[in-house]
Amino acid sequence: MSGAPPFKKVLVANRGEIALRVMRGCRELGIEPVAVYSEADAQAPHVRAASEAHCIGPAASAESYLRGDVILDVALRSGCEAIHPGYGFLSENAGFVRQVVDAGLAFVGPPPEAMEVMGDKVSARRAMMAAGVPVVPGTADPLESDDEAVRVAAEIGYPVMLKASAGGGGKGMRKVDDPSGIVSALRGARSEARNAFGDDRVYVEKFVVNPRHVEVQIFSDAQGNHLHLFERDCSIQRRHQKLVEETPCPVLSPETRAAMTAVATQAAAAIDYRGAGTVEFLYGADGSFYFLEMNTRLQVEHPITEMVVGVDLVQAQLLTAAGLPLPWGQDDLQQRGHAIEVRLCAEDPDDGFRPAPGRIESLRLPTGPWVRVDGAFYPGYDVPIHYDPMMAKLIVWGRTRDDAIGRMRRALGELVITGVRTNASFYRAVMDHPAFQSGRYDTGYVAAYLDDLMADHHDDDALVALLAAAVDAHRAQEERARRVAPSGGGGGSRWASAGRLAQVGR
Amino acid sequence: MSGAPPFKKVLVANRGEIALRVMRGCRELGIEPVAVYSEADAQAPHVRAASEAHCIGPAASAESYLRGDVILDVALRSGCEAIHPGYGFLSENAGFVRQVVDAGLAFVGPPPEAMEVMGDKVSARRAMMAAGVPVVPGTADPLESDDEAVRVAAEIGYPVMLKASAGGGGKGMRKVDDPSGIVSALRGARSEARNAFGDDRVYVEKFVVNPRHVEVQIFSDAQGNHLHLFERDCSIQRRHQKLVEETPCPVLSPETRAAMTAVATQAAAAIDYRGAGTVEFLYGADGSFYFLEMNTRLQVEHPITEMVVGVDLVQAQLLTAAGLPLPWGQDDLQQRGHAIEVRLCAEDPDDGFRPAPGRIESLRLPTGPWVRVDGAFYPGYDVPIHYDPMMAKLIVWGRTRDDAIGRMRRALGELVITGVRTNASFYRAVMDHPAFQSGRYDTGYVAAYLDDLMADHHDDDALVALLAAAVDAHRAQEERARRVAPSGGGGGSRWASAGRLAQVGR
Amino acid sequence: MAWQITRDGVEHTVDVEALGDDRYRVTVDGEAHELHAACPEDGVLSIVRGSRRWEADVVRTAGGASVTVSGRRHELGVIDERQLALAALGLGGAAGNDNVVSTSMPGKVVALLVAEGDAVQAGQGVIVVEAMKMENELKAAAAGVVSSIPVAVGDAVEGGAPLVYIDPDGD
Amino acid sequence: MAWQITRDGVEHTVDVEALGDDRYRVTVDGEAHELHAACPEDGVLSIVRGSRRWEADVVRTAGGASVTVSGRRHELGVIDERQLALAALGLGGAAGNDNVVSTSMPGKVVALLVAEGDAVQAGQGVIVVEAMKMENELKAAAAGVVSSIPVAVGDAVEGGAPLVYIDPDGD
Repeated sequence: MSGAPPFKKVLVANRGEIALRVMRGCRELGIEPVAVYSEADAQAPHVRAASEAHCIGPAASAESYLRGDVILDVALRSGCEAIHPGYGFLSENAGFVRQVVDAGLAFVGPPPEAMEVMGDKVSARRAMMAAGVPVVPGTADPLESDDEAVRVAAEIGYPVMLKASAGGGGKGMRKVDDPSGIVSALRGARSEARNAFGDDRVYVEKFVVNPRHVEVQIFSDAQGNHLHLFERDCSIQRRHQKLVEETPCPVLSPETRAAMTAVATQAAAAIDYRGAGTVEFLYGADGSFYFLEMNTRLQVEHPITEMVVGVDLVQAQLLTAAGLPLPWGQDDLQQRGHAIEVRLCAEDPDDGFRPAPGRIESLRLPTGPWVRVDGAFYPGYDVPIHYDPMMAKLIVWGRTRDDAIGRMRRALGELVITGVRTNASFYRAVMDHPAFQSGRYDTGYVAAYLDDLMADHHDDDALVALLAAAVDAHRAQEERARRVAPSGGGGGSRWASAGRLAQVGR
Repeated sequence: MSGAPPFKKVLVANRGEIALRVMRGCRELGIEPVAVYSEADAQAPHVRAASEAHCIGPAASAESYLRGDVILDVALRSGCEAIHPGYGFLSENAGFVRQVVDAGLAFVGPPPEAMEVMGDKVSARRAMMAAGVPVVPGTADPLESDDEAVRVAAEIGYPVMLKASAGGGGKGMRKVDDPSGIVSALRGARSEARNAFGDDRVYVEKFVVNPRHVEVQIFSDAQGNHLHLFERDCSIQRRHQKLVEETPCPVLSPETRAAMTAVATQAAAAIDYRGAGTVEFLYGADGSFYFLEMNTRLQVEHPITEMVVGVDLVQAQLLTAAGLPLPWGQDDLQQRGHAIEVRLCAEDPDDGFRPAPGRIESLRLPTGPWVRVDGAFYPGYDVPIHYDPMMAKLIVWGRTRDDAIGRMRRALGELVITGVRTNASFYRAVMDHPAFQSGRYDTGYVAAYLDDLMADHHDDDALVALLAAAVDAHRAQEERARRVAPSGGGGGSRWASAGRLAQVGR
Repeated sequence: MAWQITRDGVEHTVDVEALGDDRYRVTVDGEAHELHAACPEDGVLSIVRGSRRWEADVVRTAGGASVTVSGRRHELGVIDERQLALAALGLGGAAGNDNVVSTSMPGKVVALLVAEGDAVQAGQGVIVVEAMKMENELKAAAAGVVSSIPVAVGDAVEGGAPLVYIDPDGD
Repeated sequence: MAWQITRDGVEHTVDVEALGDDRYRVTVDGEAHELHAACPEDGVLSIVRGSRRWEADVVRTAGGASVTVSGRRHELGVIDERQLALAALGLGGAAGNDNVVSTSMPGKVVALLVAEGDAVQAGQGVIVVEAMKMENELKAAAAGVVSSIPVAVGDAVEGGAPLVYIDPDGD
């Protein structure tokens, strides 16, 4: 608005809700967004939201959204000055970044070098240790002997975890609570690892008790400013998939927050970062925290930070990618209130959360105060089988955490999606659940309480559903009778002419 | 959430968007809202949003929404503990408040005494003068002589306005810029007043140059706390109807803001106010401000204050009506960023803004970051002819005023309403207009720039509209041909079975 | 199939040819436009010309269509070949309606300002309709003589209903 | 008109009587419920019983309806009198489908775990369908012998499509 937009035209190399989110940021800055899409996505919401769109290949991501060469070609031909990758797909592909920059375009993200350092677990751990960032204490290298195991475990402090070097899937893993158990646990872990992987090497790492997943949003510009935008708690997970995120973290002390955000900013500075990034930590029940990994891109859950800190992260990405300084300094940023996000997916919580693509019949979204929907769907949309089942994110803000929970309950109560199954009812259960309401939960929450969360007692609603089905069947039959005797003329009932009902030839 | 809700059940004595707004506040606090409706509103959005609803009479407001006796009876029979009046209808009816309180229910609003003082212009002016609140300087009483006129005008300072005591409609009004013109102006005004009203008495008042309408949100509780929540600028008006509101006021200095908010809080304390209220001021180009009136209820434009100050005014109304103290003190309240609201009405800006009721065919609302829709409509809804044409408010927030304008442009770009005409295109023009963008406007803005705002140049879009009409006509004809030859079976196109298209027998 | 489409008072001769797969060639007054038009959602056409996209919301009306593009509504009259041929023979209902005062807004008749047989000037108010607490005076489009008034004060009227018929001068 | 409506595996005999003006008497297993049911919006029924209101979103399915109330979806089987009578004569298609393995999710067949003629146990995985990057193994509901498999690996399948037919034991 004030002054020229940072770019005239930006290609959004993504689909779904994040493509729409980025396009909104573009339009608000006066930038024209250009969409790309696979053949399966010709009528996708992100295409409908664009005034220019280009097909880049067949449904399979490897043949479309991952084709950096085709996307770069579209960007050049359509006169784009920059490419925003969203998250996923090409967003953390350093090779693609180099091609974009070599072609003379701006990449909305960090330099490839920072991406590469953080893209590899070993180099990331090494860089973070060098930068003074706490990592989970342990050896990383295999233990040479029982004596070494006893010595290292004593150094890092019990409980510890023995893990198979060749490992994965829990095989060769042993939790050890005190020195008396370590030798026998080592024997057991080695034997199990040998049987599972043909390799009996094990290493020792600190066991973080009841950990929470707490991450810090950081932001850097080309002028060398490295800021943080406080933390997000993403501990409500199922199979390492985040489901509910909130900020502030309900159990973080001001001191730990200060230490964690300082460390995250340090991490960004150490790798000459630029743009938006997230430093993820494991936060133990004892108040300790350890570096997990850094995501060198916009995060799915970025909206809760936006709501509480009051800044637009996508707009800031676009500005800094154009070489402009960040529009705010660290002192301008404060947390106000509390925000919660839930991820609405086309999946069936009553059937093991299996993906449930299909056609959305009706869609009524919650609106009103402090309810934000970042979504990519519309009535009549066929949620395709080819991509991630997340259709939308529902984000609320409240002055207090209780306010935010009350608002999320209200918003979920207004939401109606029919035609595809969704996990919305699961989130209702979470909001009503005492362990969530108390704020005292950890990454084991969903596994621990799944049965509670799936319980369902709504006798009244079930009767109403039956009555509605009966009345609907009656009305359908009346309508058929009316159609057979075509005396009525133009005055047919709205119900009868309902498109989505007429499609099913009952 | 934390602790019991302030009430179990609250009757919402209103309709339209404000009824939905109040119901959301109720639900978020765990209160069950009860709706009332006229016969014309049986399928109205506020009824659909309630889980309990009662019909209170025929379409005419005087026979339904203004029937305090019937509404109170419904509240008692349905077990409500309080009545929220919204705005308009019974919201400033002191007699109704007394009936509610006498029946043992809580009224969500101020005590009847405060309402009565402010409900009458003369008593309001008197009370405010006594409380030290600046009112427009002048005599109020008729001028006895030319000498008195000269003396009083000199006291209050030029320019002044002479007004007919019996007056109205601009007759007998004369603006006087300096002492040299006052005697002849007085003669002119007296003569005109005599001709128009048979009464030649005139009085003198300060003329406020290029005034803006700036108002202060105040809030009081039963414990005697009187707070303010800063100002709103509502100068974009057409025929005294507010169209666009924003906060902060783009031209208010910090000193004037401090003075104006202090005076507003003083006004509330002087009349032992309770609940939410708004003190309206005329703000002159010279930085002076004068009390206009006080609205003793929730204001249409309250959401922009909510967005910038970060508090829920409806929830606070419910808490204080139950006798609880305000959940925040003055020091907890700060302005952050900028918010703008526009009022979406079923009216046709191309035809003198005439009301345009009718059936909404399609409706696609903007979502995403910092866009709030407080509305009462749905696809298929017949906007009734009986009530106010306002269907919804579109509210945006941005970190800066420019950010908010960019966001409002984006949101208006996403909005689609067909079937009824709306004034949305007028707001697009306002957001694009240099005089609005500069922030330097006054209450004469719409009158001054109406031609600019109505200009329309979209040749490309007009061609696309023609092409779309042609393709649609073609498809309709193909569909008729297919229906005549019923070989296709169940595989009819979605388009063909579209309910709202099938209704029109072309 | 050919159509006559009226936009802003200008008549266009329009021919539509379906090329299959949601592609069309639309010829407007001899100029051909190739485009792709799909229907993602009821009442919406996604129009693609070259690399540009538009969403057009189409609501069919009695005499054509009301099409919303980029937030602006366009009213179009649509008449097909057969209606056109009938109109040429004086059989269709496709003539202009300058001689009818009607309301696009449903409401209630609150005052009649003229009576049958009255001469009226262009721009003269003839009837007042109220809706949403606002009164609206409807005016004669051209001079003439009031030939009939099918409504009375107090009547509720639908949008589009004819209210006053005026026999134009010199016709 | 009478219906047989199945909810959570329980069959109910339901009679619907229209009382006019959107009022209905619905008798479920002999118990009468009077209610008001209007349709404010396509696919929505606003149900009022006494002073309580519900919004029910109804999507018709092949065998009945999927009804969402208060955010919870309820799957109901709906059979009318005639279908019931036909079914009693063995002519209708209203029999159970325990002997068909089908997918409620559209997707792609990525593996067949059984072949025609194989004996299967209840709960045994018989076919794997992939959608949204996730593989789902579908299981036999009851023991029996695979009688036919109308799909092959690589086929795209619709939601509800039959994938494996199993002739139940002892039938």
